Amino acid sequence: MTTEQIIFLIVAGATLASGLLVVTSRNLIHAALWLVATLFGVAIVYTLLNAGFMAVVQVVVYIGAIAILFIFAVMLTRKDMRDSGAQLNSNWWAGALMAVLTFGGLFAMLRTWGGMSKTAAEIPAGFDQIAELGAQLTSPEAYVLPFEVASVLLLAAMVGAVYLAFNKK
Amino acid sequence: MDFLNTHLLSLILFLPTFAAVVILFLPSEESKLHRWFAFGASLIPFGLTLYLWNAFDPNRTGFQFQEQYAWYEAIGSNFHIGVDGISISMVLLTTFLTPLAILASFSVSDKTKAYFMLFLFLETGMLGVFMALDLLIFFVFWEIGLVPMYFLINQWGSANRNYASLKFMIYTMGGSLGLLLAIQMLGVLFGTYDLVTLYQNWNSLDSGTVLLGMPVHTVKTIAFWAFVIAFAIKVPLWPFHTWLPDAHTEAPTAGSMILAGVLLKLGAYGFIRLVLPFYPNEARMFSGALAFLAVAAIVFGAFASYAQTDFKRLVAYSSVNHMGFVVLGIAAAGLAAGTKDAHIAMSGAVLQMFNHGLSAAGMFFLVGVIYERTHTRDLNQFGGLFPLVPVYGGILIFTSMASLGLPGLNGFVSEFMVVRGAYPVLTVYTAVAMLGLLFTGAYILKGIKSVLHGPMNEHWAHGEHKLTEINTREILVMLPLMVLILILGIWPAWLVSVINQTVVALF
Amino acid sequence: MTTENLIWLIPLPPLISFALIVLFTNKNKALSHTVAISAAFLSWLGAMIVFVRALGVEHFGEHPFASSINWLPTGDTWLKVGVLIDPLGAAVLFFVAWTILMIFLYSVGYHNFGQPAGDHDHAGLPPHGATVHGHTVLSVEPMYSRFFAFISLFAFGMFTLVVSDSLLTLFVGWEIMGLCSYLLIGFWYAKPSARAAGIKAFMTTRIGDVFMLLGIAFLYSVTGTLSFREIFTEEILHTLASVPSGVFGLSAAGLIGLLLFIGTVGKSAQFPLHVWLPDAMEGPTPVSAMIHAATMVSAGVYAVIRMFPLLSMDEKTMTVVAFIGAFTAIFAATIAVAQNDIKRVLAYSTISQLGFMIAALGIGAYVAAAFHLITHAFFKALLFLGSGSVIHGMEHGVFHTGNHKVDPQDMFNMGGLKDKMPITFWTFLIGGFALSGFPLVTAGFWSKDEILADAWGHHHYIVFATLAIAAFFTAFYTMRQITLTFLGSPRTEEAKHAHETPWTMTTPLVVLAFFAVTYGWVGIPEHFPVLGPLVNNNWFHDFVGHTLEHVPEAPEFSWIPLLTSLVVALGGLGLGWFVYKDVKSVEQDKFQISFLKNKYYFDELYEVVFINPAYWVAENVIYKFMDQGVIDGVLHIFGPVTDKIGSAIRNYFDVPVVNQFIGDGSAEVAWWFGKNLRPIQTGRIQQYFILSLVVIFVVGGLLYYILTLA
Amino acid sequence: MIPLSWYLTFAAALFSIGLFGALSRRNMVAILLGVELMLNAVNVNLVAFWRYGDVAQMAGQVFAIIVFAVAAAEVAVGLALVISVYRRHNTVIAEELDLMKW
Repeated sequence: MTTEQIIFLIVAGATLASGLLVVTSRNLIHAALWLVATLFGVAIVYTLLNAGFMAVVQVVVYIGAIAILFIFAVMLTRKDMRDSGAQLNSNWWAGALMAVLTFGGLFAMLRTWGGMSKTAAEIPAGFDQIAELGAQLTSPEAYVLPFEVASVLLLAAMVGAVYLAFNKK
Repeated sequence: MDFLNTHLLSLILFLPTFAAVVILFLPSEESKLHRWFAFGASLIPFGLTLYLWNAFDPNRTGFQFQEQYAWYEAIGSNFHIGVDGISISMVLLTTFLTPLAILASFSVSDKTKAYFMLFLFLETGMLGVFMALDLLIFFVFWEIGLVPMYFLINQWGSANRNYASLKFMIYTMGGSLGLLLAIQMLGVLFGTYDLVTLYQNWNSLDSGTVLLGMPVHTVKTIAFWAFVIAFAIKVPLWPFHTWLPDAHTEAPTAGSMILAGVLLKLGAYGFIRLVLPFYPNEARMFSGALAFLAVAAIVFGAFASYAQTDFKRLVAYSSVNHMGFVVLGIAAAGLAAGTKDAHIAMSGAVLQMFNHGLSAAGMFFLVGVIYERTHTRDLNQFGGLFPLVPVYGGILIFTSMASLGLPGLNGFVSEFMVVRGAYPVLTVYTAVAMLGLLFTGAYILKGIKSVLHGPMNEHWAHGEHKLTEINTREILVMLPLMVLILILGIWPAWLVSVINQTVVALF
Repeated sequence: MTTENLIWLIPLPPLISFALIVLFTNKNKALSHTVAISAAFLSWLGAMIVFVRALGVEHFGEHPFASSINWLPTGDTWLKVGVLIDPLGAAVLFFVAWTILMIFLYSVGYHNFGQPAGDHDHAGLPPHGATVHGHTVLSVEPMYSRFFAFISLFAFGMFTLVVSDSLLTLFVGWEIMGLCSYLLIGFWYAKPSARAAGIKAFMTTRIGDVFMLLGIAFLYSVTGTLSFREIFTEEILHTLASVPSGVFGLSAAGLIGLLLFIGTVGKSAQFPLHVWLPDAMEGPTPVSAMIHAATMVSAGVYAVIRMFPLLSMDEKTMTVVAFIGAFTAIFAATIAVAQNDIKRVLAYSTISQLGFMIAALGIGAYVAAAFHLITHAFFKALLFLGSGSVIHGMEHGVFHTGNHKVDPQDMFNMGGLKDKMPITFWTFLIGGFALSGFPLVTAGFWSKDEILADAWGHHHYIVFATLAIAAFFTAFYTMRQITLTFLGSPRTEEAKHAHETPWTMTTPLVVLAFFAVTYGWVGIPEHFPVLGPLVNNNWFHDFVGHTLEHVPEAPEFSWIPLLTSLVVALGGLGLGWFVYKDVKSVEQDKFQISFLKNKYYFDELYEVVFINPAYWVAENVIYKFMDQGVIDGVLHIFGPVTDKIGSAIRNYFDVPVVNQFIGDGSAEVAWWFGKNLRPIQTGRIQQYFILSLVVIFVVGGLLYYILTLA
Repeated sequence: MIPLSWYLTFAAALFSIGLFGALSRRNMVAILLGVELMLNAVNVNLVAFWRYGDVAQMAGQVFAIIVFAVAAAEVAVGLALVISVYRRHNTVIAEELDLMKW
């Protein structure tokens, strides 16, 4: 066990735990806060993967924007929080079964796969992954088209969201 | 100017379509606007054609003003257009007649928007056939020409229009089937539809080759007849001609003008552009049969015309008669290919196409003029109209004489050339065709007699039935036709020399 | 201006006049006839200049006036058109120009220019007279301008034909005249008889024309040219004569000649296509003169004379020509004897005289045929115009009495007009004597004598005898006509009040009478007793004969033909006068033989044999039976058959199999499934989600099982 | 060094947790929370594959970024829908919405 591994196990454990809390908390505000914790955990995992930029984006976008958005949504629908009573529906057992089956299936598949124990190569010295990412995102030979499509998607989502949530009184 | 020069044919071809689309956006009630717009729009292609005619170099062999764009690459079909001496004269005829036909349609007041749109689409369809240098394009335009005409007859025709339009459509489609199959066969065999390439490949086929499991000779014979029947229906040749009197009789006046003036020429043009170059051997072998059908059309057409009591039907049958001479010339050219006889016969045939376009359009228009006023075409109800409408009478006699082939007017020159070309090689057929020429005189005189001559017709002389003289607009329709008829009769060389150069190079 | 250029211009003035009248001056009668007569005069002037210049050229036959231009491209060569005036052309041009000018002038008076407009006249009918101060007087023709337009076009056609150097332009002029004859014969188109006559004329001549067109095509394809000068060369003629045509054992030359000759048969109204000409009398009289004398029928003869070198290449064709000519001569002459209409007599006389010319040509008498053509043109134009003048005078009488039942053309209504219309009488007498061949002083004698002499001299005794008998008949009916019309005393009130016609009509008569006498003197044979040595040479024979490469030999002088022509002419005239001097009415006429009167029933025969069957075939066989019955019938079978096949497919396949089994069946299956699967459609998103996952697992598991384990 | 399998297992577990949340929670906002977890799990996978594959190929990160964008869009639209539904039907419980029922 190296230090890195230990750190990973701890982070992973904490993350999964807060994830479980996200789906089980009775109070939605709590659930949203636990989501923030989970997302933060994932950000740390990114760091472990040497993807610092991703970690920053994770924090800024997910925690800074998405999680906050959730909290707003929760508060806007506050009158009907239904904090009391069952938080899980009547088919929760089927859901749980599916989740377990999914995990089991994925795990089984991972085990039979050959590249499981592969280890990461060293990142070459002087390799600027942020610059490379930016170059590839805007290069016509690479990913400018998906990038642009994504921006169009965002625009569409924005217009759609405004339209849906607009109070037509 | 450079753009104009390099895209001249496309411009001529698609301007009418463009204009038709513009009409679509004009307000529906403005009939007057539709008329004038359509008329003006159809003058532009005519002007461009004059420019084309001027820029065309008759001494060069092969096609000129060619344009080629990828169209259907997977099967080797290109949008390839161009003109030579034969097709340019047909293009000229088409763009010349269309404005006149539109001017002749100014009296149409029902659904003018659709009417003029269809007319302009029709022009594109016809021009496309004459310009196409790709079999598939040829076929596409061939069919495009059919649809507007169907609707013109079906929507603006007279009493029996449903029957006539359906008959027209089914007849032509029936012929097109074989044509399409034969075209596809050529395309599949050679991987291209380009006429110029096909001319060479197809004729250089070794006669021992086996195609589609049959000897090449059999395949060619079958394809030859598939082509011939399709074109024979359109020309129309006896015995495929019975759609024509019906369609003509029921079509609106301008529809008849274009039908007789240009659409019939598509069939004859098909013979010249496709049948003879593709099947020189078969054309030689079956020229007797072709000549037989042509002579049958000439003789029976004249006889049938003589038997009519319906003025328009009389004129319609005269088309059968006149187009027979075109095919007779073509048959002679097929038989005598490479000789002077063939050149004269073929030039005569092309000229006859042009001439018939002028005189038949004129005749149909004149029938329309009187029909519009009297609402009848029954010859028995006419007679003795000359004192009432002297100007109309004079014009009718003039045009009839052109149709009759009076020397000094255009019809004579072409008939003379066809007879001259056909006589040495198809002597008996030509001699029998003279019987048709004789009866041409008979039915023309019958027409004049039954309409104009005779004791003054009291029925149309007074009161509500009073027949009015041909008006200025109608004279303006006839005037260009008459002038051209006269010019071609006196000095045909300007047109014939262009045709002749191409004919000498091709046949 | 060079002579060649001048020749190009000769036909143009009438054409321009036609256009001017039609387009601009048709409302103004005076302007119209001024334009037309000026045009005729210009052409006349041109023709005279050309004629005089032609006289001045040495060896004119070898150096005619000719020029040509490229007209129509044919393959790598050109078809040329051009003008040619050779001796024959010059001679013909001379009489054509004169007669046309005279006829134009005559028309002014004939159509009553200057008279008031008729009370009830309208276009399409002859004028019916106008009332002035209670008297009925002649009224002006309502279509006066149109008449001048048509005859101008006609004149254009004739001049074109004469000056043309090739068969093609000759044919152009030929057909334009055909059109004009149609228009002019049917000038009073509102009269059904005139309308029918016009069509008859056009159609009958067109029968000839289509054969002629074939002949032209044949000639053109064999020789590659249509120019007279190029065809009539030794080499080409021999080629043509040696090539067999495969028809009736004729050589190419023979067949071409025969085809062209059929054209002439139609145009010059030879048997059996003669039927149109008498009916053509329906037209105004100047038209009759135009058609019968100066132009159209002459054109037919002119064309065969032109083509003589070709025709003479084949004996058989020549025999046919001679036979047709001789037969027509006697055949028409016999009919003329029994006619009562003053113009119809002349019409049959014309047919007969044209037969003389054709027969002359058929026996090789080239010059004689041309000579008779010209003299006949003069005196026959004179006779027609004279008869028109008579009719005009009679109409005057008719209007005076007001009895419109009297036919002003029937000779039995006339008599004694000698004193009423002296100028007409004397000129008509000259014309009639010329037609009869009155010895020595008339042109007709010299030309007819030359034909008989040629026939005798070349040993064509049958032709000689036939023509001699025909000449006898000619003299007889001519005298009959003169006697009935002018001599004796008036037989009707109208004839008493007949009146001499105006100067515009009599001047042409005098001019033509002059030529009817004098023109004969240019062709007096060299060896004719007394007169021959006096004139020293036969100018006409010399001049026209040089048109041919080998100048034809004049026949040896013989007393037999001379005496024969003296006997038949004088005998016929004498007998005619003797028989008719006391005839008072139709009943006393012994020659009213119905067989002759009805023209041997040829009209009726043609009606039954050709015209009715043609119409019947056209209408019933070709149109109704073939087109509408068979072809459309077959087409109309397609409809029901397709319909039957369609309904069979529908009833036995589409409805039970496709619709009920496949169509309805699949719908029912789907409905059953839908009904039973409906409960799982809970509308709850999470349940759908679970269900889809279940499916994924099941399918994935199965796939995994199949792919990896099995 | 951490083997790749650890990351993948972690991601699988996170994914399953999210799946459970999406399938079983009654509150619509909570369902969306579950979906967020699933998306994050996928992102972890993507970045891990990038790290353990050819680093010079940025496909994994690019993909992850695009997933961010999709997630943002999804949340924006999803929450807007929730608010809209809440306004109209006055409920945020998924089970109570069965308008699409047969």
